Amino acid sequence: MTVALALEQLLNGLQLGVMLFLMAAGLTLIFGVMGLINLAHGSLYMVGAFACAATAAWTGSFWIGLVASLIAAAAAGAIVELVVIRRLYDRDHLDQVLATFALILMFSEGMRWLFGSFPLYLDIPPLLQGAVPLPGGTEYPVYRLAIIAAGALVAFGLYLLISGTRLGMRIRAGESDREMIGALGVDIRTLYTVVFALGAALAGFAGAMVGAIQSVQVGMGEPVLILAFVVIVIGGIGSIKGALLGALLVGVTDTMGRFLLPKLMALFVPPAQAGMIGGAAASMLIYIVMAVILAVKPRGLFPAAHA
Amino acid sequence: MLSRENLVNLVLAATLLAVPLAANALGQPFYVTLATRIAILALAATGLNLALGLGGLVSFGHAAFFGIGGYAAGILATHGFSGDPLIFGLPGTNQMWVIWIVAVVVAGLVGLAIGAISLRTSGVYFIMITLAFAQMVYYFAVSWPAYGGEDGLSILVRNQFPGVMTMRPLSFFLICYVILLIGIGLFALIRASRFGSALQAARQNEVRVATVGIEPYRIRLTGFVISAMMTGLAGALFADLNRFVSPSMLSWHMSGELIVLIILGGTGRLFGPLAGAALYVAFEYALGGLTERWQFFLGLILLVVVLFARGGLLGLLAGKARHG
Amino acid sequence: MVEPVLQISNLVKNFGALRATDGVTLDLRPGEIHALIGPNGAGKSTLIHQICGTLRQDSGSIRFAGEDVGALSVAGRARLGLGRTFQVSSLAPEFSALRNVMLAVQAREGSSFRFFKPVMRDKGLIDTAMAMLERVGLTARARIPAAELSHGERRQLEIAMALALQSRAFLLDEPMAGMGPEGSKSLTRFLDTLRKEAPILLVEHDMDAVFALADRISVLVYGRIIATGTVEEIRRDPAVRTAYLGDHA
Amino acid sequence: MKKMLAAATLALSMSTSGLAFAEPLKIGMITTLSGGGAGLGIDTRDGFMLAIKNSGNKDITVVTEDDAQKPELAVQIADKMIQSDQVDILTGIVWSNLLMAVAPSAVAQGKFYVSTNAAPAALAGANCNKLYFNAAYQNDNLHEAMGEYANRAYKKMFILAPNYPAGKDSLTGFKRYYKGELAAEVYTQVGQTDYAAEIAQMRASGADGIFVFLPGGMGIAFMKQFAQSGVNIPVMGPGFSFSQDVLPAIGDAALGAKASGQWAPDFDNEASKKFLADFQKEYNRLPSIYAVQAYDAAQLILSAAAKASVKDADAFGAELKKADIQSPRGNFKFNINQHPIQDIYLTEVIKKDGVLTNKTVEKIFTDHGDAYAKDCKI
Repeated sequence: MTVALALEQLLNGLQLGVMLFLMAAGLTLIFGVMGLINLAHGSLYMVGAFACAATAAWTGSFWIGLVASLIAAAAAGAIVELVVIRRLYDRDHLDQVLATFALILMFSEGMRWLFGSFPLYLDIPPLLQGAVPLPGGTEYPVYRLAIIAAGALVAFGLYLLISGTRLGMRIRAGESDREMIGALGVDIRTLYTVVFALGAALAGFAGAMVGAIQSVQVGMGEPVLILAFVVIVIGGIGSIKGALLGALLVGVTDTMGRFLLPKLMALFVPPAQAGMIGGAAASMLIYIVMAVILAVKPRGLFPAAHA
Repeated sequence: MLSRENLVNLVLAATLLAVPLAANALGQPFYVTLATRIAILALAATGLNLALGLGGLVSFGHAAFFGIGGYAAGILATHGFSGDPLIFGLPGTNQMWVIWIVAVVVAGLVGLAIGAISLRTSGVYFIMITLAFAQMVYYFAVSWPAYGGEDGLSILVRNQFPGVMTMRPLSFFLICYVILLIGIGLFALIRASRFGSALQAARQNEVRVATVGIEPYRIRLTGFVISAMMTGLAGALFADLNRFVSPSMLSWHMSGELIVLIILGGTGRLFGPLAGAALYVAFEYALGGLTERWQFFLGLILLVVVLFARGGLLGLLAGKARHG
Repeated sequence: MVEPVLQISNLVKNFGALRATDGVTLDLRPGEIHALIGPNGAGKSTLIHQICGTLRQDSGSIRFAGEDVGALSVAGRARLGLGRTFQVSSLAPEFSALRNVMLAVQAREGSSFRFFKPVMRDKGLIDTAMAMLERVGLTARARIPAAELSHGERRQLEIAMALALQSRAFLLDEPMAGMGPEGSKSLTRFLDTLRKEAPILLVEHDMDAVFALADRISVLVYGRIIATGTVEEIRRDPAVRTAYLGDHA
Repeated sequence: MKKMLAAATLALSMSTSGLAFAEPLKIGMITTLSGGGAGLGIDTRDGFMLAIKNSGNKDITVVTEDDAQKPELAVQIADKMIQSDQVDILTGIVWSNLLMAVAPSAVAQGKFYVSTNAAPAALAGANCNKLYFNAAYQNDNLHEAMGEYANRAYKKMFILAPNYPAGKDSLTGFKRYYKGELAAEVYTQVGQTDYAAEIAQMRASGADGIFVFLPGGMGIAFMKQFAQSGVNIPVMGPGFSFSQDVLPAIGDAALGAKASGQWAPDFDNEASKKFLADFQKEYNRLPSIYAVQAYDAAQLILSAAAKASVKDADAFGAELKKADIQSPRGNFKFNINQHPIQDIYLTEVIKKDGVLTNKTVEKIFTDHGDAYAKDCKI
């Protein structure tokens, strides 16, 4: 194993982490402000990817598609919030789980209704095609670097939004005391819709970005959703900082596990078996990490004040 | 004088028995199979209802126990068929009652391990950590080659029960039906017992329970383990019904479905899981025959139930739940 | 001298930079009512949490019934005989008053791991619980869910539960709060009889009740006990007057 | 001359299957029509129904239901079709794990199962059954072909598949024929969507060729990511990695990829041309390999039903086994384990009239069976 390979894998872990952060940030924001557990977040990711792919196919521009993904996901989020989600705030988590589980079924089948059963085509924009050299002599895809950059920008933007704007102030107020912001004279219903749409837009953005290097298909949001939940639970539900660190931890652990565990196994058993056992262990690794963290810190690494 | 809820319960139990008997007499064995499926899912959900309905423990990982029960049946039957020893030179078996004991014990042990860690957390964390444990078991089953991995494990001949022709749909249904009734009876007993009181009180007010000197953790862990055992038993029956077990029994969709059954029927209600399972299987069957888009309409129906029919089917038929 | 039932020594609890409990030493002797008073934010709740076990102290010790209970859980302390009521009453809301008390009775009997005998057919359990309800005057309301009881009735129910535990000490957190003048008076009379059962650590804002009941009073201000003594001693204590009673007088 | 003869026999076979059957025939099709894998199921159904429609036969009913890619649901539907709809033949399942849930118990109940795709090793060897036919291939075949092809051109291969039975069968099949050096043998998670870690290993491995078996969305994700990685090692895989259902979604990243297949749209035989034209006319898209397999499955059933009653299992099975059809694949007959013996070709992804499709390059195997048939005692 060379240093260059290790560096490349670290970047891969970082990129996966950044992508997970985009998902997890929305989830944790929605939980932090509204106390809502939203299983349908992965569906909004899917909406973003489909909107981007369809628009890009129609206009020929990935960038217009990217904008469309933000708009479509935010709109879908706002509609879902208005029609369904706002009836769930004062319900227990059980009802929320079930209602958003039902939404997953509807979204998946609905998208197939609209776009057909075959995966859609979405390619990387020309500007971000190809690879650049890395120190150590290997190359790295420009697009993955762009995802890392975009994720870092979003994280920074969220930080500015929450620490420096009126909306951010209301979000913080909502996180610490839900009754209080009502007393502050903030229209809480609008605030909730806006926050939900914001979280949805983040998910849609992630879906569009990732859709360009993955398969844009029905059900694409579910594996990511579960990983995003792992992230926010590790980070501490409701904490954006926790989501960021949790996402990076999960991204790097998962990538490094897939890379190193089979090699580790190969020291003990023949290569073919090492691949299988190592692969099996790698696929369970992040769940093991999560269980260990929660066993030691039952409310995650950065427990939010009220949750 | 029967209360309205007991009357509804009685009608439900009688219908579940009458429909397959009639279907069998009319030469429609498929409806017997469908009823068997309902009975088994109802048993699995009754198990979950112990943790979720009585204890307020929203486990999003009960598919793990369901699948473990299923694999207990599949693995024992495979070894019983091939004659290869299992572990420590122990043979496999095709005797259902042995399989049931193994399924219950293994599911209970895994439940103890998962519960011991998960119950340190609460609320959303509990939901998510149980999900994570189930995913762990799921990925293990998918990638472990010995018992079929993703392809699953076929049980070539349905396992045996002394004095019963288990291959006949009606006979197997009756086995499942009796076990379901025992399961529901056990649920009723536990709910009314001292343990049940403590478990329900821990859901309503954890601090209160601790303040009278009962450790909520131990009560919940015990409840969780019993719940896992019952769901595990249902898993073993499910494997025998399908004569097949695969990781999809362990998937998070399965966990979600078990929760759906409970809410559809009425959370914490004695016959809620049965009502929910009957409704769910009926929807699935009827919609699946009507349209390719059945999952969309299933989602829609679930959503309407959660938003507008709180208390589920039993809430609708028998009114609000009462506690003594 | 008789050994105190509850002995708290040099208890310290910090929240970040804030020292919420600052070297508190306090005891509760057999047969007495010891009142703990102090202005809002003095750290009374934090102290109660540490005595009950919901919070762990940073340093110092808590001995109860002859044992060091500093590391025990809430339930563990309750099993030793620490009976408690809450500032905002804490009950199993869906259960009837009777079943709430029955829960306490079964806990005292140490038998919550019985799975098959229905509690509502357990005559011993019901009779004991009914006796407790009778003592607090709730017999007629036994079958009403706790959530539907009035504020005062919930208070009484909590006391019935503490009684059912056959507590060796009662820790009553503002029992008078929210009670009307009539309710306060009858509760005061009741607590006066309760001291025969076991000593009471009474945290209370209602000074009339405190002065009527307490054998001793401790005053907590900014996490410290600034004075402990009889009613008369406390009334005269200049530090108390400036720090606390001055606000009211 | 030869072509004309083929056309004539085709016409003949069409007309025989157009005749009324001795006995009405009821077929149950269980396939995936919802969720992420629906594309394959839809092609399966459409290919199958095309053959039924072309036959013009009125004595045949096909009931179709969606399994949502869930084994439990597939079992329930199978039970219903057998017990309630009283079908004679089951078909249509795409995935090995669903097939394993349905087929063994269906044949145990005396029903025929004709597989349109899934072909796990477990049903091809000692556990073969005289009521179970596979019209597609045996799972290992296409991988074996790539192993054979890799021998000709490459010395050090990096091979990769998902960590599940079909993935293991795949790499086992590849290694059965590939004699060169292995740079690495990697198993990925089922449903994995990001292959950066694996691509990095490929780059560092010093391999001169890469074989991947990643069906559906996994393959789409891999190919797109691989194209961006700057790694210049030829990629090859079994046909379904670059079949018509996924090619549009992969896009130009697939260009030049080599694959093995028993059929490609450019096959130069009458049956293939007719099939291609009919399919495009009926559904307005290019058929995938799944559609061809299902089309042949339907042809096989029609050919047998024209000569024997399905109620007479021995006779019907014997007719099925004759494989008296004109397959778009060309040569087609059944092995003793009732899996195909057929030619397997090397194909390459090209762009034709702006549409990505597969072009035949060369023949890798002639009359290729499978490694398990010798264990089958029928």
